[in-house]
Order: sequence, then structure tokens, then C-alpha cells
Amino acid sequence: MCLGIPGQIVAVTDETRMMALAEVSGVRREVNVACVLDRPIGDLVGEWALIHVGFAMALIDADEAAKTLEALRDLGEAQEALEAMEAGQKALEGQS
Amino acid sequence: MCLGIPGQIVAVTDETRMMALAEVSGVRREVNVACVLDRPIGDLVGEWALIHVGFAMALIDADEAAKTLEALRDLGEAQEALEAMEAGQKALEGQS
Amino acid sequence: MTRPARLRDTRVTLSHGGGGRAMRDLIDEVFTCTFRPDAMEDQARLHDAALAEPGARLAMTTDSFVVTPLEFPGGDIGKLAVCGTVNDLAVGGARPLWLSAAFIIEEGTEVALLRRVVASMDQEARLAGVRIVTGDTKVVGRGAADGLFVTTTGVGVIPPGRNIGAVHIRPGDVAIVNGVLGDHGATILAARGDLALSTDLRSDCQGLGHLMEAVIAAAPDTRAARDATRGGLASALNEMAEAAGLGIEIDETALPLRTEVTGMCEILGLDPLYLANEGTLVVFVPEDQAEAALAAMRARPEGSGAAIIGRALDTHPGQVRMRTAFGGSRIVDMLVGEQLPRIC
Amino acid sequence: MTRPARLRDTRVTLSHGGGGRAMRDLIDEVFTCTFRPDAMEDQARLHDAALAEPGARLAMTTDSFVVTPLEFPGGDIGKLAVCGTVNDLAVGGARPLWLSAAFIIEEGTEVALLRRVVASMDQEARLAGVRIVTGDTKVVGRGAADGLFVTTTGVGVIPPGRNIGAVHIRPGDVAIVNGVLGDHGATILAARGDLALSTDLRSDCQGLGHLMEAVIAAAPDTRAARDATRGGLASALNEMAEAAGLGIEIDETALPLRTEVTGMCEILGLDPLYLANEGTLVVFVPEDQAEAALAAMRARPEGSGAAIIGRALDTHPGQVRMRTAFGGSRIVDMLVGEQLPRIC
Amino acid sequence: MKYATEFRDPKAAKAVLARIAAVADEIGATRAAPVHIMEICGGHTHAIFRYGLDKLVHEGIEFIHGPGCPVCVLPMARVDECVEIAERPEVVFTTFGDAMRVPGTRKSLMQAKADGADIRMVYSPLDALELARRNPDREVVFFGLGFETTTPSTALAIQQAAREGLENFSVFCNHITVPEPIKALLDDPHMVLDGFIGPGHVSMVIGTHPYDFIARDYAKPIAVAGFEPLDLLQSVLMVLEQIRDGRAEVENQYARVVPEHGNPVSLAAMADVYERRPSFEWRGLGEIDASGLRIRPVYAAYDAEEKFGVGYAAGPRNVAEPEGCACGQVMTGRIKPTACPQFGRGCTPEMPLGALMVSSEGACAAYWQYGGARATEAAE
Amino acid sequence: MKYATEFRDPKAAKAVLARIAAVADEIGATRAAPVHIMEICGGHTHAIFRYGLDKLVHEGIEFIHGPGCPVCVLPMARVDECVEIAERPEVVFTTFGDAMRVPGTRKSLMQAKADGADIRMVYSPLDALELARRNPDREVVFFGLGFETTTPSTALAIQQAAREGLENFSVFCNHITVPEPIKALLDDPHMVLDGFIGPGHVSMVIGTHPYDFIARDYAKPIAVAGFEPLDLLQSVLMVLEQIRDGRAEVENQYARVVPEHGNPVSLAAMADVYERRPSFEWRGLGEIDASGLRIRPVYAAYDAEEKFGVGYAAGPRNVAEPEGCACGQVMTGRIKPTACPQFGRGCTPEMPLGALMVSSEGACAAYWQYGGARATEAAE
Ligand code: SF4
Ligand code: SF4
Ligand SMILES: [Mg+2]
Ligand SMILES: [Mg+2]
Ligand SMILES: [Mg+2]
Ligand SMILES: [Mg+2]
Ligand SMILES: [Mg+2]
Ligand SMILES: [Mg+2]
Ligand SMILES: [Mg+2]
Ligand SMILES: [Mg+2]
Ligand SMILES: [Mg+2]
Ligand SMILES: [Mg+2]
Repeated sequence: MCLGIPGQIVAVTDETRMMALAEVSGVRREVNVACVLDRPIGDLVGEWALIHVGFAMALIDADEAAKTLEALRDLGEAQEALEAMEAGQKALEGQS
Repeated sequence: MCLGIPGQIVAVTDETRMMALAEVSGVRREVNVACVLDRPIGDLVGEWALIHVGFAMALIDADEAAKTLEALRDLGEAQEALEAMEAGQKALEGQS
Repeated sequence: MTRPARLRDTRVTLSHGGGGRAMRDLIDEVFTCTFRPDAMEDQARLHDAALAEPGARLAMTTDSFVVTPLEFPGGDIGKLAVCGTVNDLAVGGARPLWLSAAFIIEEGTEVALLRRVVASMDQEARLAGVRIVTGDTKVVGRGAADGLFVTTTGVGVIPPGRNIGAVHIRPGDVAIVNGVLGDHGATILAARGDLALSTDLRSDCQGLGHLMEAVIAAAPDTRAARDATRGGLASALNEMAEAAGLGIEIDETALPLRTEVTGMCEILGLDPLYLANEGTLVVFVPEDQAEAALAAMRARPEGSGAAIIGRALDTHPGQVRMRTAFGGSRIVDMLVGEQLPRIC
Repeated sequence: MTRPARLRDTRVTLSHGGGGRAMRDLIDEVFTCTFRPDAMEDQARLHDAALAEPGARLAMTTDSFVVTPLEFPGGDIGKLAVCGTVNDLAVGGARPLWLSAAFIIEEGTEVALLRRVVASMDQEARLAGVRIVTGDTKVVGRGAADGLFVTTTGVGVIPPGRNIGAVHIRPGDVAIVNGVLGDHGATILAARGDLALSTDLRSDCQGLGHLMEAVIAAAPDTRAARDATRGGLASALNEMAEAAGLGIEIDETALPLRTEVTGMCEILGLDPLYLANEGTLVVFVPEDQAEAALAAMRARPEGSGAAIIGRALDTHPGQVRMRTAFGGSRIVDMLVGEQLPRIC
Repeated sequence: MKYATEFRDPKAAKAVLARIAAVADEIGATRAAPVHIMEICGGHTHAIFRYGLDKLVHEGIEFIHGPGCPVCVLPMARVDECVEIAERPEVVFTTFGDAMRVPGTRKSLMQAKADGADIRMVYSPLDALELARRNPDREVVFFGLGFETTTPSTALAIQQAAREGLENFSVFCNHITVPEPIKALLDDPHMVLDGFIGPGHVSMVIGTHPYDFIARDYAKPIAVAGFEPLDLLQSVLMVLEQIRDGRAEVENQYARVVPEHGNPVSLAAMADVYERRPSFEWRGLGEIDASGLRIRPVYAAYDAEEKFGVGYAAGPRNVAEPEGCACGQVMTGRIKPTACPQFGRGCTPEMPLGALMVSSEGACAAYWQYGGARATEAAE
Repeated sequence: MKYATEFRDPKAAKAVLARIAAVADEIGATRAAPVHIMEICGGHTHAIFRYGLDKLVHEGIEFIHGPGCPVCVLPMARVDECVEIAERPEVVFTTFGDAMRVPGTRKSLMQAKADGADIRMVYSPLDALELARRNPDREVVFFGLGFETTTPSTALAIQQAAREGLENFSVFCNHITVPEPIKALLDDPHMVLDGFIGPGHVSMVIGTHPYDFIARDYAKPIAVAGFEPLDLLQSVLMVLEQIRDGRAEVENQYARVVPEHGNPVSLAAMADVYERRPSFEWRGLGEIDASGLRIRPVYAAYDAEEKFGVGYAAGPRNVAEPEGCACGQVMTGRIKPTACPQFGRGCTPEMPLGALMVSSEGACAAYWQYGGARATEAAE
């Protein structure tokens, strides 16, 4: 459940009500940033957040994202190596 | 001003609120009869009234209506007699 | 189409307008199952030999229907939508062939009402000898339309050599109407209920295609005809006088009027000449063909109340005058807006 | 028409619908002064030699337009009403000739808005090479319509020997779209304002008549075409698969999509395959004519974003499947109702 | 239609017309030196044109159209107030159709409705009352408009609302009375009036005695008349015969409907609900003492002036009449509509400057609609 | 789209799928004896079908669709209450689009809207708040629906309304929590579950610790997952590897969004506004202790249950589920949608019997829309 979309905070629109403009692929909407207000609101600009029902619910951790992608990439390389190995083995065994 | 139309009271619809059904040439509408309530409301049925903005404002006096028509008719007859006289006179005078 | 019914809603929802399966079900089970168009494409493909005849012309006309209430004594919006467009073709001398029908439906409208309207369109189309060949449905939110609007467009063929139009009227031509005036307008006024008037009136709503053909057969030099819808006979005559550049004179005592219509006009201060009709036309024919045209009308049920009501004159061009029952004469102008019930 | 302007109201009142002079003034000074129909009769009388050609057929289609808001980035209801009906003619292989236009106007609508809508209809009609030959206006009370509804009906001619329709699709035929998907639907969603989304999107609203002629010239055996309006590409393809009795397979990676449209779909949980288009068609051509058709499309501005997106198959008849970008496959069914923005 | 058709008989008319011509000749009335008879009531004006009586009567008789159209005599400021009340979001403004097209400074009620105000036409104040019952969350205001004929119905509606304790019904009272402006006209040294046709439906309520001053103080004949063409013609004859005989009396042509002393129930209801305003402004006639009615304080809960703080009592409101219009002069019978420089030019029914052009009883509307003007222009 | 497109890369998927297949083979999973992995969240179910993951993964892996669709688990009685509130004339009922088509006993909200109720779809509770500000004369009710992901937004909206003193805004609170039904499923002796995919967006709010009991008390592996296809596949792999290694841990695949301890602001807002109900009824699962939230008395002014006297607290409401439907069993993963006797017969998206057929996250809807059912039937 709970459709959530990464969006970038591009401007502060109402400091008192903790509202900012988020952009998802060129589509902009005002969102509430209360849940991610771990710093002065202006410093959120440029950050990526997970947007749900008009609220920025979490900031997206770029390092963690990179780590996850890294792990996937490693998996891919391991797999390629494995396949190359298997291919080599098969070739050795004479199976075309 | 003050468009008023003769209509016949054909039924009582609400004694408390003094409402009755009036009919004008087959068109019926509920009207207030407070202004013509000089008798038990049921006895109004069959009477002709002058209807204005949804109220029966006056009962129509059949005798007076007849008298007015009578006067008009007399006028007509007098006029015919006069014209006949004039015609006779003209004929006498040789004017075709 | 023998598959089991899928449309089980009793009222139309926005889902039925979304372009998906619910819409298809509504269209299949209310509209196309009755109108039975030839193909599933969103356009009708048509052929009629009469159109290919040298000198034949195609006639095209359209009207949106927005009546309140949707059903009323003597008809409903569907019957109106077919008759109105058939009549606009017929009064121009065209033989009606095909109709399109577009429906704008307010969310919450009863499916059963739609079915009745569609059935009544189908019946009128059959009577008129036209086919409803293509259509469209849109659903709008509650409060974004008043129940149902229907727009019909008609295509017909004008046979070679037939030229019917107000510009052809000549001085001395006789004006004939096919029946009593104002029934539709008075019926709708009463049916709306907000004036709390009740009557036994019924709308005159009817197709006039066959009547027009009968008139033209009897009076081959029929000049012009018009159906006296919105704005009533007065507006139709004014438009014709203007287009012809002639005067028109009508005779108050010759106008066919129903007692109840007169009564309603007296109560509300209205003039029956401006009340709408939906099955009443006025036709101009040469004087020497007037009796034939009148007899042809009277021979048909749509024309049983036909009457000669006046004639065209070369005086007061562009104006309509009426000899009053009282012996006077007055201009019968076009209305400005709509007639409003009045008390003074 | 050099007489001084009589229409001085800035907003439409009920008087403008009453069938009287106020209505005439509105019609004269807003509608007929722009569309310039031939005559004052309430029907157009038309002739076109192409219709008389042996084997030629007449095509007829109608649509009501009910868009909110009436004006939006990239178009307005008038442009939609002309393009939509021209396109329904064109995708069936007909050359559009004539349109009728019926207007249902809510009391209080700005006259200036009507003028803009009419001007935009006139411009689109010129671009498409069609004439608006007859029309109608109705005025309904406040709250009885949502500003303005326009119903257009189009008549065109299908040249002899031209047979375009979903039943002609054969297995192996290639599906081509002329450009990006969903721009209109996404633009309207944003323009309504109630979701508080803002974008730089514009509706794709455009006439496709010339494009269709170019495709047919380049690919003489063009099988079928459909404009992917309400219900989007998914609905158009499903209808075609059903009518053809064939399966259709499309490739997700081949679908032309604008970033903002994808973004809006992600935010609202919508699928761009179901978003409405108003200037996007899908055409099926034989495989050996696909490149020619594609090139012909790309040579025109309406087709500059054209792409081959899939093909017809003799497997899974009546179904549309999509190879996903991820390597899977899924059915692309028709929607039930409309797509609703969702949060889960 | 009983009591109507009989009074439209063309044969009888011929006789009356002949008698009128005879008497007119007797007293030497000519086109150049006509007898000036004012039909006070706009309904009579309407009937004169509808039946073409002006062209049927002897050319020595000239009808002067009086101020008896309640819509026409209302200053623009009153229309502006209607619009202001109607534009309040909580208000359902109800009115007779007659008032819909009357121009205000900014707009007419018809235009205000198009702009979004909730304005509904009703046939009766009872219908407004019913709307109030059915919409307890809305404020239903009824535009009380008209002379003594209409005034009792509004009074009875207010009494009924009070009986039911309806809290969301009020009347914007602009009722006016007939005798006072007549007196004002008779006091104007520029007016030439030889006799009057009295408004029969007003007398149905107030009787004939309120006109005694016309005969007694100003020595002018008057016949209280019905609204059918024969009623009107007979009244003209009555006035002419009085002139011929040197009499000045209040005669009652419309005895089938008009009782000498009026209708007691109506009079009682009016006395209960209304009191006279010290003065009231009339278009073209200015302020006239005691010519308007307002709702008594005891019924203040039903008084829209009190409820919304607008209206005549709220203070003077200087609204200039449109430039170049001659409404006031036409209203008071000083000039014919065709003599107004705006008639058919700046002022047409499509785009009126004055109420006279759009009220069904307005003289300008009658001239326009029935061709009083254009008939003269056209070659016959 | 940053943070989305990268996680949809088909090439990377190939590798993960190969690893999954390898591990599945290692642990001996086959079509006949598959590993049962429950994706708790309906969003995951949706993604599985949208990307065709069920057909891409090794045949020894069977996805069991969990109860994580907030619309699907709502008993019909709750929908009926929505309709009742929405049908009050003063109410503007606002809801996410998701709830519009869910069948109630009499009607869905979509049908109630067609019947005249003022029902509006909103994207955010903030939009409902704005409607309340703009329509001070109407009662704006927001249908608070969803798991812990959505709950904070409603809480923040209520706090904002309280700050502004808005008197015409209230929430019909039907928020529910994820851990309790999972525990109920695990306690069911008939369920065979080998591991879980945890709902990433719920954990974004509550963190990962609330799932500790799954590993600790039931010895089942769980990976909290994101919603892109690579996220899901990686999570499946994590679960398989735990099974292979004999581990039972709570792993966090979605660390870019999910903090171990959740979001403190959200948790504080929830604690401030809501308290747990003693128990709450779930479709197919019956009453589950402490699984639902209600608004605290201090915010009673914003509680639609209090304002209108309806809802769960108002007492039991016995609404029978439609005859022959297997919603409960499908909801809890006991059977596949195609095994429901009504699937595609009495129950279609056009005329649904259960919410599962119309919610975008419902398993029946997914099977229908993406051909889970019909794809199997059709010859390939
Ligand atoms: S023509 Fe117009 S401006 Fe002139 S008096 Fe009549 S209403 Fe007034
Ligand atoms: S098919 Fe319908 S009845 Fe059966 S489980 Fe799914 S939603 Fe319930
Ligand atoms: Mg027409
Ligand atoms: Mg017509
Ligand atoms: Mg269509
Ligand atoms: Mg409605
Ligand atoms: Mg009139
Ligand atoms: Mg079409
Ligand atoms: Mg179309
Ligand atoms: Mg028309
Ligand atoms: Mg509107
Ligand atoms: Mg989807």
C-alpha cells in the first residue's frame, strides 16, 4: 500500500505552515515538510524526499541508495563471472 | 397594471390556510381566498373570482356584468337604429 | 448480442463516462442495442442513391435539446430530439435520411430513464423513416448538467429541382399552419411545476416529414416552410418576412388556439404567438395552390387542425402584422428575450 | 453585416436563449459572423462532387465535448470539438467536408469566452479544410450546465475503394502511433487545479486529417486507425483487437512518453496507457509498408514523434499484451471506469 | 372565457366607437385640438396597443399614458438595492417576472442572475413563502412591488409567515399607491388633462372613493374601468359624455368587480401590515408625500430593509438617470415615447435605458412592440 | 526519475533473478513444493503484477498476497458508514480515489455521489483542510484510511486544524496498523509461510523494529522492501538466503528511505492524536486486538465518529459479506483469487462483490487487470 514517490524539494512556499514545493519529473506540487524538518527549512531545498499524500515523509539517503545499487551491481558482476565460468566449463566439457 | 383574470372556484384544497382551486379555461391553480371569504369556504365553489398573483381578490358580480353588457347592447341597438335612420335619410336625399 | 447483461447500475455514475468497459456496457446495453448501427467504428458509413442523383443536394442541420422536465405530457427529450431535427430537414424540403445522436448525461441519471428516452427516439425515427446511425455519450458530474441533454444532427437529401426557402416567397402567397399553436410551450410551463399550474395539455411534439412531402405533392410550388419552435409562430414569421424582404399579415381570428393555452396565457400575461411548438409548421404556398395544400394537410393526422392564417404582402417589408379580432392592427414583432410570466 | 453591434451584454443571460432578437444578436455577432454559413435557413444545403462518385460513401460521426476547464494549455473546447470530429472522420479513411456545431451555454458564461472558442473553432476548421455549415445555440440556467458544451457532427466522404477499419487488420500488421501519449489527459488533470499540481504540459489537441491522408498515400494498404481519446491508447487497442478478432502486442520501451506525463502518473498512481489524447492516433499497416508510413508521419509536424509500438498477432485474440521494459509481459485490459487518482 | 370574451366583441365595439365619435364631434374634438384622456394604469396602456384602440377611436381623442406601471416608476436606486440583496450568498431573491429586465446602475436582475445570484421568478408571494418553507437554511426575500392591487397579497403572505413563525422569509417592500401621484400630476401647471380612465383592479381593493378628489377638487371626469377592450371604450365614452355634459364625477364602469368601498379583508390586511412612508421617490415625479408603504415595526422580522439594512429608509441614494433619457417625461405623459431622443437608438428592448422599454406595461415597450412608432413610419 | 529508474534496470534484474534461481535450487524449492513468501503490502502485489515478477522468478517461489491493502481489509460496515456520513446534506465527504468504488451494502461512494451526495476525491488530507477553510458553512469530513504510512498525514492535518481553530473539519478515522494482523496470520495453524517481504513505506514511519517479533518469536525471515522491481527481487533474494542459511532476521533492503527507528516527527504526531482501539474488525480476519486507531478525546472536535455518532465505536454492526465470496480467504493469502467461485462470474470490476476486485492494490483486481488469471487460460 502507500504509493510513495521520490521528489526533489525545489522551493519553500510557506515557512509557518511548513510547506515547500516538490518536483517529480517536472510536475510540481506543494507538500508539507514537517516530518523531514531536521534542519532550517531553507536547507531542504535540493534534497530528495519520499512524497506520500502531499507530505514529504522521509529524506532519501543518497549513500544508502548508492550502496543498494552497488550491491545489485556486484550481484550482476558475480553473475556474469559465474556465467562466464559456467560457459568456460561447458566449453571445456565440449557442450557447445 | 395588475393583471387580473376571471377564474372559477372549483374546489376547496385547504380550509385552514384558506386555499381553493381556481380554474381559468381548463388551467387550474391553487389560490388564496381570504379576501372573498364572506361565507363558509365551501360555498365559494362555483363562484367566479378575479384572480391576481395567486389570490382571489374579488368575487365577480354576475348581475353587474350583465348590466354592463346590457348597456353595451343598448348602445349597439341605438347605433343600429341611428345608422338605419341615417341610411334612410341618405336614401331619401338620393345619395346611394 | 446475447451475452448476459453487464450493466447492473440503476443510475449512471462517472465510471460510465470514463472511456472504459463500463462506458461500453452502457452504450451496448442502452444505446446500440436499440439503434443497431451497422459497425463498431466511431463513424457511420452510408450510401443512398438519391444523393448521387445529378442536382441533388445534401441537407444538414443540428439542434441541442435541453428541455426540463425530461419527460412531459406528449413526449420526452428523445422524441423532441428526433422530431426537431427531422422537422428542420423537412421544412427545407429535404427528405431526412440519417441522424446522429449525442448524449450528455448527468451523473445520477436513472438508467431506466435513458432506456425510455432511447426507446422513444427509436420509435420516432421509425415513424419518420430515418436511421440513427452514429452517436456519442458523455457523463458529467452531478450539477454539471441538468439530467440529460441530447444533440441530434440530421442529414437528408433535397431532390433535384426542389427549392424551398423564405427567399422564394412572393406577395400574395398564403400562409398555412398545420394545427393549434403553443401546446408545447404551455405544456412545459405547466410541467415544470414552479408556477403550480395544472392542465390537461400535451406537447404537440411530432415529426413533420411526411406532412411536408404531402404538402409539396399537393402544392408543387410550395415556397417556404418553417417549424415554429423556440420563439413561436411570431419568430418564425418574422424570420421569414426578413429573409423574403416582404411583409406578412396574419388574422387573429384565424389562428388555431386551444382554450387551455389561451387560459394559461391570460393567467401569466403571455402571448401564444411566442409560445414554443414542436410539431407545428407554417408553410407559404401560391394562392392558387393554397386549398390543395390545406386539404393535403388536413388529410393527415399531423395536419388535421390546419388553417390558413395569413399572407405575404409587398407592403411593410420585413414586418409581421396582425389584424386583431377586435378590428385593429398591430405589429407582431420578434421577442427580445424569452417571455417571462408577469403580473402587470 | 455592417450594422452596429447590438450584443452589448458581457455575459450570456437566459434572454439569449429565448428564440427572440437577443438570441439572433448573439448568433449573428458571435457565431455566424465567424462561421459565415451560406444561408439563413436552419439547414445547410451542400454539394460536393466527391460524394457523387460511384462507390464513394458518406461518413458521419458525432461527439459532445464537455471538458473542464474550457480553456487549457494547448487548446480550448472549441479546438477540441473541431479536431475530435475531424479525427473521427479521418481515422475511418474519410475526407472531412462539413461540420455542424451545437452549443449549450450556461447562463453567465462570458461572451468574450464564446468569441475565443468560436475563433479557435474557425481556425482549426480552416487548418483541417472543413467548413462549419450549420449550428445551434441553447442557453440553460445557472448550474444546469458546466459553462459550455459543444457538440460537433462531421460529414465526410470515403473515396471509392478505400476500406479502413479494424476488421481489416491481419496478423503481423504493425502498430504505429504519431507521437507521445497522455499529454491531453495529464494537462487537463493539472489544469483542473483540484490536485494542486503544476506542469508545463500542453494538450496534444490537433487535427489528424492531413496526417491520415499522408499515411494512406505512403501505405496504400493501411488497415485501420483510431484516435486514442477517452480511455487512452489501451482502450483504442482493446477495441481494435476485439473488432479484428486478433491479439495485439505492444512494447513498453517503444512507447513515446513525456517525462512530465510519467511523473504525474507516478504521483497519482495512474497508467499513461489510459490517459486521454486528443491528437494521437494508432494506425495498423502491413509490415512491408510500416517504414513508409512511419516516414510519412515523421515528415509532418503532427507525426514528428511517431513510433512503431507493436503488432497484431493471431494468438490471444481480443487481448492486448505488453512486453514490459523489465522483460515481463502483462495484459493491458480496458479500464472499467475512469482512472482515479490513488494513494495506495 | 367567461367575463372576458363577451367584452371583446367587435360588433359591440363598432357601436361604442360610433358613439364615441359622435360625442367627440359634438364637443369639437379634433386631431389638432384633441381631448386628452389619461389612462392611469399601465395595464390599460398595454390593452390599448394590443387591441389597436388608439387607432380605432376618433382622431380627436388622445390617450395620455399615465404613471401606473409599478416597475417603470421605480428609481434605478431601488433596482440596485434589489441586486445588492440578491447578490448576498444566503439569499434566494424572488420576484415577479416583470422586474427581471429592468435596468439598474450596474445590472438588471436578469444579469445578476447570470452573474450567479440566486434569483427566481414566482407567480405569487405564496410561492416565495413555499420556497422559504422548503429551504430553511436560505433567506428567501420577496420583492414586494406594485400598487394597491398587489399590496394585499404581500400583506397576507407576511401575516401567514408570522402565523407559521417562518424566520427565513422577508419582503423588500416597494409598494406604492395610486392617488398621490395623480394629485401631483394635477398640480403640475404644464399638464393638460381633460379626464381619466381609472385603474379598475386598484379600485377592486380600495373602491372608488379615493378618486373623489379628482372630480371634487380638480373638476375632472374619471371612469374606473375594466381591462377588456369594450370596458376601455365604454369608459372613454363615459368620460366624453361627462365632458359634453359639463359633469365631473367618479363613474364605475367596472361594477362587476369594483365595489364602491373596496375589499374589506384586503384593506384590513394592508392596515395591519403597512404604514405610509413620509414620502417616496418616483422616477420622473420626484419625491411624493405619503405615496409609499413600509412594513410596520411589529412585522420588522419580515422586513428586508431591516434585515439587510438597505432600501429607502437607509438614506438617500443619488443615482443619476441615464443620460439623454426622457423616462420621467414619458412616464408622466408629458411626451410620447417616440419623442424621447433615445427611443430606438440608445434604448431598445435588447439594451434598455429605462424600465419603460422593458416592462410589459411600459409605454415605450408598447410603442416598440406593437408598432405604435414604426407603424407610423411605415408606408400604409 | 531519480531513485526510481535505476531500480528498474532489466539487466540488473537478470542477475538477481539468476541468483534467486540458484538459491531456490539450492534449497530445493520446486513448483510442487514451493517456498511461500508473503508480500504483506498491496503495493508490492501491484508491482509484482505490473512488472510480471511472478512469471520471471524461479518457479519454486510462490508469492502469497497479504492483507496490506487498507481498502480491501475494511469490512462493508465501514463503507456503509462512509456513505451514511456522506449522505448528510451538510457534509462534504472527502476521500482518496482508492475508496470510491469499494462496494458497501447499499452502494459504493461512487454510487452515493451519483445519487447526490457531495463526495470529492482529494490527493491529500491537506486538500480536505483547504476545502474546509473555503467552505465555512459546510462540514468537511475526511475519510482517514490507511496503515502507518498514511496515518501521520491525517494526524498532522488534525493538528493543523486545531491550530487554526477550524470547526468544520473532521476525520472519519479508520486507520489500522500492520504488525497485529501479521501476528494473527502467524498464529493461524493453517497458514504456511516461509518468509515475508515487509512494507517499506510503513517502515519509513515506524522503522524496522516492530517486525522483530516475526524473526524472534516465529523464526521467519523478513526483508523490508522498496517498491521498484529490483527492490522486490533483491528482497526475495534476501529472504531466500536467510532460509538457505537458517537465519531469521529483519533485514532492511530499503535503507535509502527506511531508518531503523522510523520517523520521529510522524511517530510523535501519531502518539499525540491517536490512541489504540481495544480491537478492530478486519475483513476475513475478524476482530484483531489493538489493530486500529482512534482519535484521542482531546481532539474529539475533529473526530467524525463523535460528531456524527457513527463508526466503529458506535457499536457492533452485523453486515453479512456477499454470498459465495471468498474475500477473507483471498485477503489472508489462503487461496488465490482465481479460486474464488465468484471471480469473473458474480464478481468483476464492473460489478464487484468485494473491495479486492476494485482496489488498485487488491489481489483480485491485479489478477484481473494484469491477466494473472486469464494469461494462464490463454494459449501461449
Ligand atoms: S425610450 Fe428608453 S430612455 Fe427613452 S423614455 Fe423610453 S425607456 Fe426611457
Ligand atoms: S473475486 Fe470478488 S468475491 Fe471473490 S475474493 Fe475477489 S473480491 Fe471477493
Ligand atoms: Mg437546426
Ligand atoms: Mg430546430
Ligand atoms: Mg464519441
Ligand atoms: Mg441537476
Ligand atoms: Mg405581450
Ligand atoms: Mg464520434
Ligand atoms: Mg471521438
Ligand atoms: Mg436550432
Ligand atoms: Mg457551473
Ligand atoms: Mg494501474
